[in-house]
Amino acid sequence: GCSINANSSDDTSSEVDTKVEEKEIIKIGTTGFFKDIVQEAKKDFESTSGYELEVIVFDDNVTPNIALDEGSIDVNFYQHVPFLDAFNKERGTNLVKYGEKGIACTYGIYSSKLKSLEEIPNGAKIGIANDSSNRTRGLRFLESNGFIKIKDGVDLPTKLDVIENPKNLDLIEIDGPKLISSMEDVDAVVGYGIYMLLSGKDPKSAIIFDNEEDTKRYADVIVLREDNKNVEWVKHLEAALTNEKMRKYMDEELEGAYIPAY
Amino acid sequence: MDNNLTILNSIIWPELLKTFYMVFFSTFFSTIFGFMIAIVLSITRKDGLNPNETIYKVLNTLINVIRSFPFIILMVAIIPLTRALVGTSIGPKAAIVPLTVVVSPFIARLIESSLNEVDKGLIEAAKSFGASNLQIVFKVMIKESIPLIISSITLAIISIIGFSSMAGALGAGGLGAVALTYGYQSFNTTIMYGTVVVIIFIVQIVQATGNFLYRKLK
Amino acid sequence: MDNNLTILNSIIWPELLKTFYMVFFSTFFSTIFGFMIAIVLSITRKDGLNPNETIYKVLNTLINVIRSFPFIILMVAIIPLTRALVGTSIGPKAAIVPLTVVVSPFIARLIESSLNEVDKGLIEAAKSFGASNLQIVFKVMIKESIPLIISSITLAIISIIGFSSMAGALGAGGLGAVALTYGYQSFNTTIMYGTVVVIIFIVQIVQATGNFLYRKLK
Amino acid sequence: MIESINLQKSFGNTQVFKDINLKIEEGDIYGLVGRSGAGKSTFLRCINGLEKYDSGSLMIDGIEVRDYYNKGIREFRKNIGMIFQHFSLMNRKTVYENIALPMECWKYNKKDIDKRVKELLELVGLEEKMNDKPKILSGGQKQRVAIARALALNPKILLCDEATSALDPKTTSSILKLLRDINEKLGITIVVVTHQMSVIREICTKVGILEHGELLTKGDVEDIFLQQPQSLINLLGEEENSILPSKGKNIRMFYRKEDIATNIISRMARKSDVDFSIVWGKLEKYRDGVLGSIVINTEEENVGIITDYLTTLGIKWRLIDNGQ
Amino acid sequence: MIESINLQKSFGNTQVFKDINLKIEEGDIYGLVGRSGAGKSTFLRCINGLEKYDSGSLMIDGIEVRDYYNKGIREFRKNIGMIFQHFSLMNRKTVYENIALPMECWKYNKKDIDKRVKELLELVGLEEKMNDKPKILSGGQKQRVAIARALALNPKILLCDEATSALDPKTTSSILKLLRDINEKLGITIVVVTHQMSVIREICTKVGILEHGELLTKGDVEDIFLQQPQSLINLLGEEENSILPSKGKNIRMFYRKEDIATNIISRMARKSDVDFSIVWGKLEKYRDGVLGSIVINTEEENVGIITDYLTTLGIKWRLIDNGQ
Ligand SMILES: Nc1ncnc2c1ncn2[C@@H]1O[C@H](COP(=O)(O)OP(=O)(O)OP(=O)(O)O)[C@@H](O)[C@H]1O
Ligand SMILES: Nc1ncnc2c1ncn2[C@@H]1O[C@H](COP(=O)(O)OP(=O)(O)OP(=O)(O)O)[C@@H](O)[C@H]1O
Ligand SMILES: [Mg+2]
Ligand SMILES: [Mg+2]
Repeated sequence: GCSINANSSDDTSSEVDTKVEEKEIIKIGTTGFFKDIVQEAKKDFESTSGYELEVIVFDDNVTPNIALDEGSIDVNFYQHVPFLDAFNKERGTNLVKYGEKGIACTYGIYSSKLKSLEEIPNGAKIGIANDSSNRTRGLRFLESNGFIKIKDGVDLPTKLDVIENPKNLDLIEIDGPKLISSMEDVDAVVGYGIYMLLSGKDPKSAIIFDNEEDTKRYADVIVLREDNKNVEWVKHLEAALTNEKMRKYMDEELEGAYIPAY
Repeated sequence: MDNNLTILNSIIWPELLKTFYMVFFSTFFSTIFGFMIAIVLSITRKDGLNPNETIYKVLNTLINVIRSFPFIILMVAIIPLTRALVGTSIGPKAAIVPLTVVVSPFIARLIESSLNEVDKGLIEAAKSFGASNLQIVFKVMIKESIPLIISSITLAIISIIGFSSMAGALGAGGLGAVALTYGYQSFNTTIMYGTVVVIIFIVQIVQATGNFLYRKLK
Repeated sequence: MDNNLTILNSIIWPELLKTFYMVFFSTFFSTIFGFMIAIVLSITRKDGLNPNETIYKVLNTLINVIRSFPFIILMVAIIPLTRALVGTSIGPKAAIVPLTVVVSPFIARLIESSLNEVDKGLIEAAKSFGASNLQIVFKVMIKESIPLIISSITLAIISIIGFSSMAGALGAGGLGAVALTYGYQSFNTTIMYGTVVVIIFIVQIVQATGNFLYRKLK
Repeated sequence: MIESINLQKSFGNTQVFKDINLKIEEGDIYGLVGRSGAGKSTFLRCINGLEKYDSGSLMIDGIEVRDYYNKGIREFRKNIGMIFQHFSLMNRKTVYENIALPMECWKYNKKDIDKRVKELLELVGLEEKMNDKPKILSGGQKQRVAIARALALNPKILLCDEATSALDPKTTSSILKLLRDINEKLGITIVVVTHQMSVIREICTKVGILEHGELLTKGDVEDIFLQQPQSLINLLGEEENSILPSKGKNIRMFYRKEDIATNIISRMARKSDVDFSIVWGKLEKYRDGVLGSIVINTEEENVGIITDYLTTLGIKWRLIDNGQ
Repeated sequence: MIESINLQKSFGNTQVFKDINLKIEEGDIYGLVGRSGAGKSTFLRCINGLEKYDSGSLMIDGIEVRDYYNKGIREFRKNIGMIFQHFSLMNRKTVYENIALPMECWKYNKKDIDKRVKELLELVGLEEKMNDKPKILSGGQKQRVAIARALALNPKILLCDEATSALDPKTTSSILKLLRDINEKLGITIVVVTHQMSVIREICTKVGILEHGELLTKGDVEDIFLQQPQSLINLLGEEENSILPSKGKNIRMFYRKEDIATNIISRMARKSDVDFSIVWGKLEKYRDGVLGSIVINTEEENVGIITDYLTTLGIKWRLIDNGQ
């Protein structure tokens, strides 16, 4: 299949007289986190926009942007703004977020051993995600809670950018979903509520949650190529992703893991 | 649970087809390339039919370079190539390119060692009636080591099935990717193990076919 | 850039050590297990020294089951085992377990096909003076196929290096994981290609050593 | 010692053994000959159980070979050395290690192994090649390693499948002498498969000719060679016919050991007073003497005189049909 | 045709060829004999360039073998068939395909290949085994496949390395007849390496004995066998000595082709009027007749009479030292 740009106009092929034209396809890239939500929005989008939505699930946080940039997909929905900015800056791309609305994920420190922040001992083992987008969030979270200090001016910090670590925390980078199964092996993990929810644990059991402002700041947004930023259909997409129905879906099905940022 | 089974049911078929598609074509191409590389390697190696240290070293290094890349990095690094070849960098079709790139050297190595095992006496016999180097390779060395090559390709196909699960990074789908994104990342054990069971079946079939051919050809 | 190089410098050593650690021990264990499995397979196969369909089928299936798991799923699936063996499910030590589990069947298959290639005449000769099955395996089959086995283990070590980069998922670190998380994920090409270059060196050394031993033993 | 009764074996549709009956006594050196593809190697392989037979009985020391599978096939084989037609040497072991292997498998101690290997190396004349791999050996050298290996465990039965085919005559003699020595000194039983009739003559006590899956002709070596049964002629071809003179008559007379030194020819020449030429002869060395036949050519009218003379001396003769 | 001058070759420290000089004319059937490990196979392999020589010259048709490497070694080898000592058959090809392979490599068309293969199969008597793999063939059957393959391309030179060692006497004869036929009809040159002296006698025109890296003894087959030079004795061993009667004297007399039918023995018996026995004999078939030696035993006092008589007849003789 081709993207919408490629075959939207000037189609003078023999199909011209076929009245029942195939619906044009919008390709949206997403990742494991948001595939259910995008699927949920698909129906609304298709009925309001008249396009068909093809959902492509990437098992990686970088490739959806690469695919978008090169035109293999038309839009993606999986990343937060800090990550988008870093991507644009580092790879010299011009991807833009659409609108101000998004969906945020609850975030916090979970532990099967400790009950409060104070109990975190010196030299504690803390699991953080190993992908850049979520590691960034984890480190920043630890920073805002006063555990560490990160070098200035780093967009996507890593362990190496930690310049102060008074409690001598042992930060261990672990694959996101695997954080949950590692909880027994570390003192605490910094991660998403959704993981707790999906693995049958209570997403609300965090020792401490990210503050609301940061949660919103890390809300995930619709991203387009710049030359596409004014297309018509994206409005419908935004609507479908951020309507009341979606709010209800998140409340009921994904309780405590996603927060509408709209 | 019941719901999960329904989901599983509804995705297994299309994803199975994608897996087949990726595995089939990458096996096809990487076998061809693997053979070509292996042949050049075994001709140009020190005790080969036409030793050529430069060619051998270049190819040998190239293979090692490719095999040194973590697969995901390789996939991304060769996106320009992928796009040039298949017009897109995502989807099952695009996945064929990195799968081929990563498995070709693997097959090449396996075939190379199979070819090296061929009895030197046979090669001499072929030389004695004036067979050309290529004839020696095709009519003697490959022919004689076919059983071992069959085992190697069987091994490679199963590796391709393994690698194809990582092709999820290219949005290629397939059973492995589903097992990861819908199963593992979603903590959905029904889907996770359900798809793995299907993969087990495929692997069993591939292996049984390989063993059968091996025994047949031995 | 300069800054990146400094970073690169500061992490290469410790991560290289972790890679060595993981690769060394998983090679060690998976070679042992691979050998054991291969020996049992080749003894119990249809035309083996002591055919036993049940044992062969069970082992054969087990291998295929393990090889069917996408590596990351396997890592998660065997966490209880890992924890039981090394006391934790994260870190380089923990990574050795899934690496061994995934590579043992791979080595087993390679060694199995090497053993199957041994001239039946030699096995008969050994039988003729009353060698026991185990003696035939160790003193004849393995001895005769050592060069091919060396190639196989070389191939396996390089595969382990590849798999070890995925062991980053267990917080095991190592060069591959650094290439992925600090390089690829963080769009830091210096670190990404810097570490890959180091991996290339390691792979080259492994391959050269393998080739050398092969030639020596051939 | 080795006895086969109605032994049958087929490979797929082709029956190799129709009905083999033979008996090899302890201490025999039994020669087994037959055309290429007759089943000689297969028979040897049945003896030590490397090949299974379909029906009939094959007994070693009174026990059915197939029963050994359950009671100690290893011990059984330990006592049966075999020299393989294609040598079957380990390519990756040195000559020394190849010869040592059987002893290693039977856990001999290092010193004993070393002693025995060196002894064997000397016996087959390969001391210098001790540390070489078989790959670089000449054909005959490989064969000698195979011989040494088969002897390593001092077997009670030795199966030799073309054990000297790649050896020069002198080396062959010395190997044959060796085989005969161990046969005599240690009383081991030897089964010799060969295409070299000289080997049969030199060391075998008995010989059997395998033809069409059966072993119809068998007996003492000298008898068989003297009698020249059809199956022997089938095997050897009647080569001489083509070069016997076509003039006159050709008479083949058979010598026995005891006739050798009795001046038959010279006395006959004088007594019968007829001229004749010796046109063909095979006086060959057997285990313990010379034995063979001579073809004399003479004018037609002398035939009666000569044959009468031979008959009175008790010497076997036969008129050769020279196809005219 | 094939000429080697001061040919030298070493493997590591062991010198295989010290100084080989030989000349094989077109149409010769040249026999190369020597002890196991003497370097016969190596010499053959030098002829078709499978092995390189160190120094000296080896020329085929006037061109140095090592020069062929640059100008068409393939064409060169096409004209040189080789039967390998270890057969070197492709295990995974059938008998038919093995024989067809050389022709396939030279892009003969299918029909021609089929015709030629069937012809060759008949020649070596393997029509029935056409579709079998070498693995299940008997030793001699494998060897016959190797022979057929070497003949497939109608080579101008045929190198036979122990080409009949695994064959029964009759099959050997028929193969030798075949070799001689193609030698005579097509004029091809054949180099025969063998340990079977009967093979040398039956088909070779010339023979060379390779000893200690040199080829000092060479010449017409009959001459060499009659003269029994030391190097031949080294090769064959003087086997008969041990079984000659120790009583009396043993005289070896040499027959030449032309002496065969001249009633020597009978006439001598009557003329000299002394008794003697024929105690040993080797009257053997050569290419074109019978040739050989007979040992007669007689009382000491008769020796003079007999030897005088032989001398007058121009027959060579030699008194054998029976070591007393
Ligand atoms: N495994 C097998 N499968 C089918 N046929 C076989 C097998 N082994 C041997 N044969 C056939 O059985 C026959 C006898 O073979 P065998 O090797 O015993 O002959 P042989 O008497 O030793 O001959 P040679 O003197 O040529 O070595 C041959 O025709 C051979 O092709
Ligand atoms: N590649 C090699 N490396 C070292 N030594 C070798 C090599 N090939 C042959 N030789 C040695 O060279 C000598 C001559 O070998 P060759 O095979 O020519 O002997 P041959 O005359 O054919 O003996 P046979 O009659 O036993 O076949 C032997 O001693 C052998 O061990
Ligand atoms: Mg045989
Ligand atoms: Mg030789």
